[in-house]
Formats: sequence, structure tokens, C-alpha cells
Amino acid sequence: MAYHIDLNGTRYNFPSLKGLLARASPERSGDALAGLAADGPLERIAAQHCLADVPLSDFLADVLEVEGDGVTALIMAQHDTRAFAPVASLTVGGFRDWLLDPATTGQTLARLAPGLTPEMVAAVSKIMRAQDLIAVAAKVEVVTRFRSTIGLRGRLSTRNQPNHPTDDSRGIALSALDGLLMGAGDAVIGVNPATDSLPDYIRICEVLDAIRTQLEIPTQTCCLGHVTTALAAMEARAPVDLVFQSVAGSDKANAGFGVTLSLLDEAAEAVASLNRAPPGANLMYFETGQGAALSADAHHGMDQQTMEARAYAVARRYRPLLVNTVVGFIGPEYLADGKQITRAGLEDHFCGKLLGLPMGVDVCYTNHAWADQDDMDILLTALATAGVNFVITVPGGDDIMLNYQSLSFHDAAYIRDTLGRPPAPEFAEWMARHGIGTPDADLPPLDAALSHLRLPAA
Amino acid sequence: MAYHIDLNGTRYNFPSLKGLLARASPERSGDALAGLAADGPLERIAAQHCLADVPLSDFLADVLEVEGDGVTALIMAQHDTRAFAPVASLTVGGFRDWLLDPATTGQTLARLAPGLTPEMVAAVSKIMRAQDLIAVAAKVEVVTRFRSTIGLRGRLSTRNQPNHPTDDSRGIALSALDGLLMGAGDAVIGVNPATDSLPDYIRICEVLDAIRTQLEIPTQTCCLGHVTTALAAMEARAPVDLVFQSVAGSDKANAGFGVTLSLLDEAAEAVASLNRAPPGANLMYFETGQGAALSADAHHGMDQQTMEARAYAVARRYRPLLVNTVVGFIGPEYLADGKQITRAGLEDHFCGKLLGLPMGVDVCYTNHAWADQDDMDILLTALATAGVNFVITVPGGDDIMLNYQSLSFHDAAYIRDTLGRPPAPEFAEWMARHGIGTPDADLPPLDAALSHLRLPAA
Amino acid sequence: MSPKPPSPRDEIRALTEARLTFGPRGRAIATPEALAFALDHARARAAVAAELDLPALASALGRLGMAHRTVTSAAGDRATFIRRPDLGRRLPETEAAQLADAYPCDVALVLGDGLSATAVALNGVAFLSALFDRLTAMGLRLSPVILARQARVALGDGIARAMGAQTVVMALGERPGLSAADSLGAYVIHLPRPDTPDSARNCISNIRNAGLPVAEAADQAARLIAAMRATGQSGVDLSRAMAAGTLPR
Amino acid sequence: MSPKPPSPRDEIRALTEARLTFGPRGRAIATPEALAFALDHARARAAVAAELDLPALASALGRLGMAHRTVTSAAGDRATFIRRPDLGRRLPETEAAQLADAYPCDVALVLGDGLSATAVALNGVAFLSALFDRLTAMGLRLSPVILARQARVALGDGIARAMGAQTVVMALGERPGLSAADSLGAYVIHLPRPDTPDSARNCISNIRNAGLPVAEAADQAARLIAAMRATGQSGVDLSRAMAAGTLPR
Ligand code: B12
Ligand code: B12
Repeated sequence: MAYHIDLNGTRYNFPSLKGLLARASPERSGDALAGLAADGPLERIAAQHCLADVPLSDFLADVLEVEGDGVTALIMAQHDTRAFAPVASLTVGGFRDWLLDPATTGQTLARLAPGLTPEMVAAVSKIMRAQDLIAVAAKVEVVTRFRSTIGLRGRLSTRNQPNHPTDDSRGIALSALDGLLMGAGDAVIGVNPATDSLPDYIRICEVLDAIRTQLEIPTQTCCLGHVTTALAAMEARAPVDLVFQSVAGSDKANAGFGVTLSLLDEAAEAVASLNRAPPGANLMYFETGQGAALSADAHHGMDQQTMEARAYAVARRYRPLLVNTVVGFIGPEYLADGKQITRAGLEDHFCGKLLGLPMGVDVCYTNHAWADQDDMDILLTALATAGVNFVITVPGGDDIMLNYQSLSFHDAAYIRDTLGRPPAPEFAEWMARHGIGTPDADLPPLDAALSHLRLPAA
Repeated sequence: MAYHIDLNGTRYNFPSLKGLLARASPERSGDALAGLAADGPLERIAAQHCLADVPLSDFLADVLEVEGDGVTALIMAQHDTRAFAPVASLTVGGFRDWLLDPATTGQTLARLAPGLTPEMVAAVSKIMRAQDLIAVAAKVEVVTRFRSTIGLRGRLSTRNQPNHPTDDSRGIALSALDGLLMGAGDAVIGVNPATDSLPDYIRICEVLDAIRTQLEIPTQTCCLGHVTTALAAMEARAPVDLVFQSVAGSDKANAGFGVTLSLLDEAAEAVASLNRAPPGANLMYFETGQGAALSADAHHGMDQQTMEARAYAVARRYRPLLVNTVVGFIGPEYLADGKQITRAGLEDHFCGKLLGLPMGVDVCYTNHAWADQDDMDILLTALATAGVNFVITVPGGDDIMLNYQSLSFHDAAYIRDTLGRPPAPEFAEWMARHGIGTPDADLPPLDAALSHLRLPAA
Repeated sequence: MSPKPPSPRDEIRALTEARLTFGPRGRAIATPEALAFALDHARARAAVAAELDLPALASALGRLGMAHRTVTSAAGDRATFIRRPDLGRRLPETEAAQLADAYPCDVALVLGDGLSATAVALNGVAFLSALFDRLTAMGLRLSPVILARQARVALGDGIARAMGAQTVVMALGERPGLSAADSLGAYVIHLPRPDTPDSARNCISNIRNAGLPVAEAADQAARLIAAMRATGQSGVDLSRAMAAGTLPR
Repeated sequence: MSPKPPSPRDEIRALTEARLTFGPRGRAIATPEALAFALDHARARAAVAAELDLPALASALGRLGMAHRTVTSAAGDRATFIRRPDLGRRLPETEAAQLADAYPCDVALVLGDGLSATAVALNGVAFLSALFDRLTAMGLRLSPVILARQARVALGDGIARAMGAQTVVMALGERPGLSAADSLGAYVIHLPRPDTPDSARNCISNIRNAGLPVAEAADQAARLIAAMRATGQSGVDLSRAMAAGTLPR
């Protein structure tokens, strides 16, 4: 369907809803790379005006316009007409006003989530200012549980990410312990493996499990290898708490990641059957990020922010414990600088929350981007205000394997202190019990840790 | 005195402390314009390393290196050796660590303020990240009083700025009322006069006083004309609550503004003698902003951020009720884009607070800057986290006389709701009494206001 | 049908362009207003980038019988102008030399783009011709109108010195606001030297339709110039004297 | 004096370059560490901007008796390369034509700058020569080393097609981290077509001193290539088969 608007005597034409969404997107390098961005500020604003008048119901057709795409089919199947009813007659602009209305509470939004499609949520985000994205997201509370309870209002959890360039067991353990001594890891202790082998995957699971059980930490662990490796590891009876996978917003993009929905279904079933978690627990962990689909040439002419929101349809199928956008991770090819990363981080968090996901953010940047630590401080502050479920933390903010800068354990302490955002209650209690954050913590100090922890043999 | 450092086999020389400060300053367009900026990231970081090792006591010499500058003399006269004692032996780097130490409380910092010079504070800010500037400022509570109490922890006040391009009495009153109906104006209702005449100044004072007294608002009003006009108006018995003046960090820059310290002394005495305020009240209002001295060619080879901190020495001489940096107001010649404005806003707030000032910020940008509303949302959020005393608000964020964008009354409502930052207690009570913020406010609705308010004749 | 009586809303709109909040006060600015704001921002950015339309200005001045000359500041182009106010204030020597042959004058009249060529296009010639009439009536000798590209306020000082004028009026586009890009500022200074501070200037601001009308602005400027030439002062000192009533108004 | 026994701190430092927090845990990162971080960031940015040192690489390869050729992707220069990964993946036709006359080979060996020419300078030749020995021992015919400027991973695909090679190893600089800019990534793919997805690639990452040693990386790459050529598969499918143990390791 084609759209158009007359603004100041100029007619702007948008041949499709997909094209309109792209032109209405706030500026970012990835859309320019894809040749989808507006020609300039005036065309962008015209598109936003035009988009504001589009009825939400227009988004119930196949916006991606790709025959046989599984993610599109999933989105249509997920859509709950009854939940959609309260906003069914609104335009995108009216939806924004409704979202910002003080009468629209967190409960209202939670009930609405199954009625929203990713494209609706992406659309409204494009006409929202940063403060709108923050204010609406702050209303939504998405709580998930495994050994800890994540996402309670007023709290902020952290992933402790003790990566190591050779997956050395003791190297990983040291970084994990460093974070634990700073109170990081209530969302998950999760390692990205440098290597791609099953034995390494299993060993990493065992190392993390050893730390968790020996220190009796109310948290969960994860090795972020490929889902196929996770399946093999579960078959081999490795201690897998959570299955991880990167996901994206089209079948083709997921194929680029080497995954299909049925593979994910299989993994979700497998991990549930391990019975490691209390009943009803959430057992999956997904990462997403604007630009992933485009970088695999699997965006089908759709802008990267809308594609990102579509990835959340995949994620929500599995009631995940954790989802996070890796926002600045992929690089300046997609989000050029601190401004674009900040905007995208707030968009992704907002869209994920509105779709009912337990949304976290990897507040980060690469060394080829035009960004620095100040940008991260600001994004963290904005996200904490918006009620982000969790952020990722690494020793000193430097991931020595993935080669990028994420938050440090100290950064999490900054926001805890300044805005008052304690970790998950079970973990906070564990910290108190062990005196963590006080001079007399009873965990082994880092210098002595190597001899204390009993790690599995390499 | 000259400084140098060897870093990675390169020697970096800094012929003076002033030069070192400039080279260590985070990137901004004004320092580049002045030819004072570092040559690139490596020289900047070398300067920061070098600066971190400079003893704070080095700053007790004449850093500006200008014979006979009155602001320098004032800084030296203000310096309280006893208050300085706790940090007297520290370097700039050690001072940063000390500031961030949880043992250093707001009380400690309040006692320290008279011992600090602007240059010390500017120096340490240059090696602090955004989160450091926020976290330390958030510890400091600077409370001032007139009819309302401003700066209490956890609160955020607003200036209601109802400017009008012809200073039309009813035009001003309408904008003021619009803000009052949104709860804006507990710091001050303050008009920048478009015109430069005494009769207009007096009339504006009368209009604002009429609104305040007829609506019994526990706040103060101000006409932000030149201090000489204020003096003449006070002689003519105009209802002057607060004397306003723009100030800068050198005699020459102040001369560019048409002011001297003795003129300010005279004005401070005059306004105190009016006895309009409870005893002990604070009676002055100052604005400052990075780039003002440079734009008057009165920066004496000093970087704009340090010059800005020097302006605070002028301000604190008068125990002001309000001080704010106009950060993005002056333009991209000095702060090019959203990133530079954000950084400068946080620096100015931090430096002002550390020097004991009741610091506010005009969160704003001009149409020739590379900035937009998203940047302002983010800066507001960061400043509220840092505990800013007040921000400036205008109808719809558009100052139709000064031609720039500041915050809107709605923006203040956003941060009040999202971070929980109520206005001054007296004003909050007044709002509650009049049902402001509820559908049945008993103030006249805007459409009826013109006939209700009894304004002085033009 | 008789014309509808003006509603209070219309009355308000006539009083101020401020973006007032009528109706129910939600937490956030409503979508139509938020989008209108974004559009106005894009337009204001475009106004900043606009260049003086020299042929149009020249022919408008010509129709009024006013001579003109053109100069460009050391900033050269628009991108440099925004980032380098120092260059926008400097008159290159070649440009100064080019002005030296003009007939002697008391007051130099300059029309610069400043931050809004749009403002100059809309109000520049009207203001200068109104001022021209008043100053001529006062018996002052005026320069041709100097159309100045990439001009900051202080560029006028160099122009005055180059032409040997004692007083200079620099009328130029104020930075464009969100609601209007048509606002002109007039800065007047007497006996400018290279190191004269801004405090020696007087300013008449917000000259535009919804602001200070052109005729009134010209009156004020003429009054200022008369006072400057009578006292030898300008700027804050002059304002102070005028406020104290020690000068004829 | 006998040498001091290694302290636990030294032992830790040998295990990981991670920026661990020893000693008292304050709220904030201490000033020396914060400044070191900023310096490392500036250095990493410089590494991104660095270009391949072609003469040095050529002479190092020459000393080892390895031939080479040079190509540049469609990105042309560094600034374009960063913003336009699409161009960094594309081999211009002129460059492709220039490779067509090379002798026939089974495996194309490519050394690209990627995001760190520093990594290539430090580990590139060592890795390729180790791999060269292993593959030669396996009886495979190898291309000259293609030194590729402004190269993204997928540029190797076009190179392989231009040279008629079935398998291609693209070794290139991974994006530089804060602590190290010397990390090489090797991406191997079998039978690349223009539309082959990344999932058909295998990756050996973190090849550097403090990561995966060059010799071990070459072993892994040789093993992957053998498996690819035996099964006709590469990428996720191959990994899955290897994980399932249905392939010789
Ligand atoms: C950036 C990056 C990504 C980006 C790639 C997008 C992009 N345009 O660059 C994103 C976030 C999408 C990504 C996704 C994945 N990645 Co990745 N990625 C990286 C990273 C951090 C940097 C790569 C780099 O600098 N490349 C150099 C530049 C010049 O290459 P480029 O041409 O610009 O980009 C290409 C490569 O980055 C490549 N690529 C990126 N990741 C992977 C992973 C695999 C298995 C393959 C074959 C290729 C590949 O795809 C890009 C497009 O062609 C490395 C870590 C490192 N230290 O190198 C991990 C790394 C290469 N990725 C890894 C993994 C496991 C994955 C995933 C399989 C994760 C998952 N479980 O789903 C997915 C799928 C990738 C795929 N098949 O396409 C592993 C590989 C382990 C291994 N030895 O096989 C690494 C080493 C990190 C890790 N240990 O977790 N990744
Ligand atoms: C930007 C600005 C400033 C900046 C100037 C720095 C800069 N580099 O631009 C700062 C913040 C420092 C400033 C300070 C003041 N300003 Co002022 N400023 C403006 C503003 C918003 C825009 C001016 C503009 O667009 N100029 C056009 C560009 C092209 O000029 P420029 O060459 O780049 O910059 C020069 C002018 O801006 C000029 N200038 C700026 N303000 C003033 C004020 C006076 C009295 C004079 C003579 C010159 C002057 O100085 C700059 C350097 O030469 C106007 C409002 C408006 N709508 O125009 C008020 C305005 C001109 N300023 C005003 C005032 C009152 C002041 C102060 C006297 C406030 C005070 N009480 O201390 C001070 C002192 C100024 C001085 N004598 O130097 C009034 C003038 C009223 C009048 N009719 O006389 C105005 C109209 C706003 C207002 N109503 O409050 N100002």
C-alpha cells in the first residue's frame, strides 16, 4: 500500500509501509548504507507526519512483504486480537499519545503486549523523543525468574561476562570472581566462548557451574555458544542452565546465524527437560542488535530498527529469562556514533519492553565507532531511568576477547549508588550474607582465589 | 611554570599550567577556535596524565597570569586555607579519587567548598568521566531560600521564562500562567526583556509582581535586564525581587558585559535594602556560559571551561539564590553539538556545585548547532540524576524572543514523573492547594486568563 | 452571516506566538505539536544555511534610490562562518581597500546575513530605508548600503574604519528561532576601534513583524545615533546616561 | 639474591589480560586506570586507521619463498572502508581480472587488513606460512598470498572465484580491542558463491600471542579445510557434523 503527505506545498510519496517506516527512522548509518534512509531532515519529518496518521491496523498485513518468511508468519500467529482491542482504532500518532497518557499504566501495557506487533511498536518509537521512550518503558515491569528474580521495579541486574581469548578456565574464573566481589552477576554469569568446540563449551559450563555451586550464588550461568553446540552439550549432560542464541528478524537472517525456529524449539524443549530450574522458570537467553540482518543481507529492504523489533517476536516465543540488544557492539557501519548508539539503545529497550520482553542492553561501543566512555555513562543513566532489566559488565569495561568496550563492574556500582538500583533480591541477600561491598567480604580475595576455587580439570 | 610528561616514548611539553589545562580539556569547538585545544586525542590524553600528577597547591598561584585582573584577585582573596587543608596535599588525580570515595560525603564537600579555587575544580573535572561528574555532584546539596526553598535533595525546581519579542505585558502574563498551570516557576518567574529601557524594565517587574501577588505564589520574580537598569529601577522603587546579571571569568570579559565587581556590590546592597525577602534570603541571580569570555576576546589564553569556572568565583561572592550556565545557548561556535553541550552541562553543574553554588542549567541549543530534542532529553535526565537545582522552562520549548530551544514545561513534568523530583516544598503545597496538575485547578484557564489577571497599565 | 466574534483563543494568538498549552494538560506534548516542532527545527536549520540573495537586495535598494556595495568577511563560506566567528568579524584587507574610495560619510549602513539571510530578505531593506530617511533628515552623510556576506556583528567596525565613518549601524539576521527566522538585529557603535568591546555597542533586537516594527526600530536607531554623536559615547555608558535621564530622549 | 618467587598477582597477570580490580574496591575506577583506559582507546582508534605496510609484508613473504599479489576492495580508502562494509566485501572487476591469470589452485590464501593492519603486521605472515606448510604437506595447490587492502571477510569469496579456488582462507585483522590490536581472525569457506551466507563460513578467532597461538590456529585451519574438502560442507553444517563426532578430528 502506498502513502503520501503534502507538507508546505511539497508532496512526499512513500510506495510502501515498509518504505515509509524506513524514511521515518531517525538518522543512522546502517539505513544510509542500505540505501533506505530519508533524503534529509525534511523528508524524514514528512515521513514521520505521514506515519503518525497511519492506522495501527495497517500493520496487520505482511509489512515485510516476503512470501513464506517464518518470522512474519510467527508475528501474525502471535497477534492476539482481543489484547489489541484497546488500541485497535488508533493511528500511530494516537498510539503515542495513549502510551504517554498517565492513565495508561504498566498493567494496561502488560495486557496489551500480546496485541502488539513488532512493526507497530517500531513505528511508534520512530515518532517518539528520547524522553518518551524512557517514560513509557519506565512504566512497564517485566519480571522473569530462575534462581534470581530479574526485572522488579526499581532494581537493576547485571550479566557478569568473564570472557577470555583462549577460554582458559582459570582466566574465566578470575574475571567472574572479580565481578562477584563487586556484586555483578545476578542476571547471569555468561561467557562467550572464543572457541567453537563442544568440549570447550562443556568445560566452560562446568567452570561456571563450579563457581556458582561452590559459592552458593543465587544466579544462573550460560555459555553463549551456538545453539547447536548447546544441544550437543545437553545431550552430553553438561550443566546447562540457559540456552543462548543470537536471533534476528527474518528467516534469512536467522539462517545467516545458522538457526531456524524449529532448532530453537528443539533447544527450548531440551533445556526444560533438564529440570535444573524451579517450575515455571524462564530458560532462554537471546541477543539481538540493529544491523545484524542488514549485515547478512537479510533485511528485505526494511530499516534496521524495525528489523530489530521483529527479532523480538522470535525471542518472545520462548518466554526468555533474558534478552538484550548488543546495541553498539556490531559497529559504526550500523550505528555511527554515541548519539546513534544512545538513540538505538533507548528504542530497542522500549520496543522490547512493550512487546513484553525482559529487556536488557549491552551498553557498549567498538574502537572503530565515534563514541567514548562519556557516551556510555549517559546511555547507562538514561537506561536506568527507563528501568532496564539488566546490563552487561566486564572487568574494567574491556572485553579482551570480543574486542569492544562494555560497562565495567564499577559502572554498575555508579548507577546503583546514584539512582538507587539494587540487584535481584536473592542476590542482594547473598551479597549481604557474604559481606560483599564491605571491607570484610568472606569470598576469597582475588589474589588467593586461584587456590580456593576447585575448578574442573581442563 | 612548565610541565611535561613522557608517554610511549614521546615527550609532551606544556609551557604553563594554563596551557596544560587547555590541552587536557575534552574536545569542544570553542577551544579549537581559540587555538588552545590539544592537537589530537593522544596529546589530550597525555595532558590529562600530566595534569593528574599536578599538586592542587600549584593552582594557588595566578593561573590566569594576568597582572591586575580583578577576578584573579577575588579568587585569591576567597581562598580559605583551613577549608583547603583536607585536600592540600593531593594531586589533581588524587583529588578525583578522593571525591569519588564513598567516605567523602556531601557535608565534607560543603565544608571544602571555600577551600577550592575554580581552577582546581576545572582541572579535576577534565579528568573525570560523565558518570564521575554526575556522582560527585549528586552528593552535594546547596540550598538557597527566598519565598521558596530551592535545592533540597531529591527535588528539582524550574525557572518559568515567559519571554516575549516586544515585552507585551499580556503576552508575558499568558506564557507565565501557562507555565504555572503546568507547575513551572518555583525557582523564579524570570523574563529576559527584549527592550533595553528603564520604563519597560519597571513595567515587566510590575507585571510579574502582579501575577505573583494576585495568585499568592510562593516564588520570586526577576527581570533579566542589565544590572545598571536594575539599579535605576530600584531607585525608582520598582518591585525588584532579584537582581540579575550575566557574569564571566575575567575583568575584561565582565567589562564586555558592562559590569565590574563594584557595580555588582552596589546592586547587591541595593536589593538587600529593599527588604522584600525574609532575613537571610538569597537575592542575586547570575547566568554564565562557556564561550562568553572567548566571544569577548577576554579569555587571556585560557580554555573556556576553566574560564567558566572562574565566573563562579564572581557569582559566589554574592550568595546568589540562583546561578545557571546557559550551556547550549551561545552556539556551536563554542559547543558544536549535542555531545559537547552534554559534556559541558555536566561539567558546569559539577564545578558550580563543588564551589558551593546553587547551580541550575539552561538545557538548551540553538538552531545553528548540531543538536536536537533527543540530546536535551538525555542531558535533562543526566542532570536530574546529578541533582541539578533548577532548569529553565518555556512554553513548548521555544523561546520566541531569544530564538533558541530550552526545555518545555512538559519536559519538567517528564522528569518529575519518571525520576520523582518534586518542586520546592512551598510551591508544591501551593500547587496542591490550587489543584494544579489535576483537572479542577482553580487558577483561571488560559482562555479566560486575560480578563482575570489585573495587570498594570502599559 | 455576521463575522464570528474573536474567541479568547484568537485573542491570545494575536498576543503571542508562544507555544502555549490550551486544553487538557497531558504529561507530554501531543503528537501533532511534537511533529510540528520537529518540522520547524528542520526549517530553522535551513534558514541558517541560506545565503544572501544579492541581486534581489540590490534591485530593491536600487528601486529606493539607495546605492550599495558588497563585501565578504574573512569567513568566505557558510560552513566556515558558523564555526569561525573570528573570521566572520574580520574584513579582509582587499575588501577594505575596495571600500576606501567611497565618498566621505558620517554613518556607515551595513546589512549583513548574520545567522539568517531570510530575515535580511524579509526586513532588511525596509529597515534600512526607514533609517536612511530619518538620518538624511538629520543632515547626516550616509554610506552606500554595504551588503555583507558571512557577517558577524563586529564586521561593521572594520567597514566603518575602512570608510572613515564615525558611527556604524550593522543590521543583520539574528539567529533563527523555531517560530520565526525573520528577526533582524541592529547593532550601533560610535568610533569603533579594533579592540572596542561589545559593551560599547547598543543593540535593537527582534525587528520583525511580530516583534519590534521596522519604523519604530528606525526611530530608536536614529535616536541612539543622535545621542552618540552628541555625547561621543555608545553602549552601556550611553544606556546608563539615557536611563538616568541626563540626555534628551 | 635468588629470584623472587612469582606472587599470586604475577600468576594472575600471566593468566589473563582482563582489567581486574585488585586491592580495595572503591566505587569508581581509580584515576591511573581510568587514564590508562583513555590512552588505550586512543591507540586502538589509531590502529583502526592504520594501513597495510605492503612493502614489509611483501619482503617477509619473499624471504619465506611465498609469492604474493595485491588487491584493493571497492572501498578504496580507509574512511570509506569503515562506513561501507558492502564495498569492502566487493572485488572490483578490474582487480578480479588481474587475478585470473594465476596458476590453478585448490585453496586461496588471503591476508586482509580488516579492522587492524597492526594485527596483520604482527601475526599475518607467521600464520599464513604455518598454514602454507601444513596445506602443502597435504598435497594441496595454493594460490599466491593475496594481500587485500580495505578488506572485509567476504572479499575472500570473490577472490576465490576469480582464481578458481574451491576453498578460501581469509585471514584478517579483527577489530582492535582496548588491550590488544594484534588479534587475527581466519575465516574459511568452501565453494563460496556470491550469495553464500556467513553461516557457511567457519571462523578461527583471537589468533595472537595472548590468544590462540599461530601454530595451533594453523592446525585448526588445516583440519577444517581437510574436512571441508572431504564432505563438501563448510560452516554451521560442518561444525555440527564435527560436534556430532561423525567426522575425523
Ligand atoms: C562483529 C562480530 C559479529 C557480528 C557480525 C556482523 C558484522 N557486520 O560484523 C554479529 C553480532 C552479527 C555476530 C554474530 C555472530 N557471531 Co560474531 N563476532 C564478531 C566479532 C566481535 C568481530 C569480528 C571481526 O572483527 N571481524 C572482522 C571484520 C573485518 O569482518 P567483517 O567482514 O566486517 O564482518 C564479518 C565477520 O565479522 C563475520 N562473523 C562475525 N561473527 C562470526 C561468527 C562466525 C561463526 C562466522 C563464520 C563469521 C562471523 O561476519 C561478518 C559479515 O560477513 C568476533 C570476535 C573477534 N574477536 O573477532 C565475533 C565472533 C567471530 N563471532 C562469533 C560467533 C559465535 C557468532 C555467532 C555464531 C553467535 C551466535 N551464537 O549466534 C553469530 C553468527 C555469526 C554469523 N554466522 O554470521 C565467534 C566465533 C567463534 C568461532 N570460532 O566460530 C566470535 C569469535 C566471537 C565469540 N567467540 O563469540 N558476530
Ligand atoms: C547570542 C546572544 C548573546 C551571547 C553573545 C555571544 C555570542 N558570541 O554570540 C551572550 C550570551 C554572551 C550574550 C550576552 C549578553 N546579551 Co545577548 N543576545 C544574544 C542573542 C540571543 C542572539 C544574538 C544574535 O543572534 N546575534 C547575531 C550574530 C550574527 O551576532 P554575532 O556577531 O555572532 O554575536 C554578537 C552579538 O550576539 C552581540 N551581542 C549579543 N548580545 C548582545 C547584547 C548587547 C547589549 C549588545 C550590544 C551586543 C550583543 O555580541 C556578539 C559578539 O560580538 C540575542 C537575542 C536575539 N534575538 O538576537 C541576545 C541579546 C542581543 N542580548 C541581550 C543582552 C541584554 C545581553 C547582555 C547585556 C545580558 C546581561 N544582562 O548581561 C549580555 C551582554 C552582551 C554584551 N554586551 O556583549 C539583549 C539585548 C537587549 C538590547 N536591546 O540591548 C538581547 C536582544 C536578548 C535579550 N533581550 O535579553 N548575548
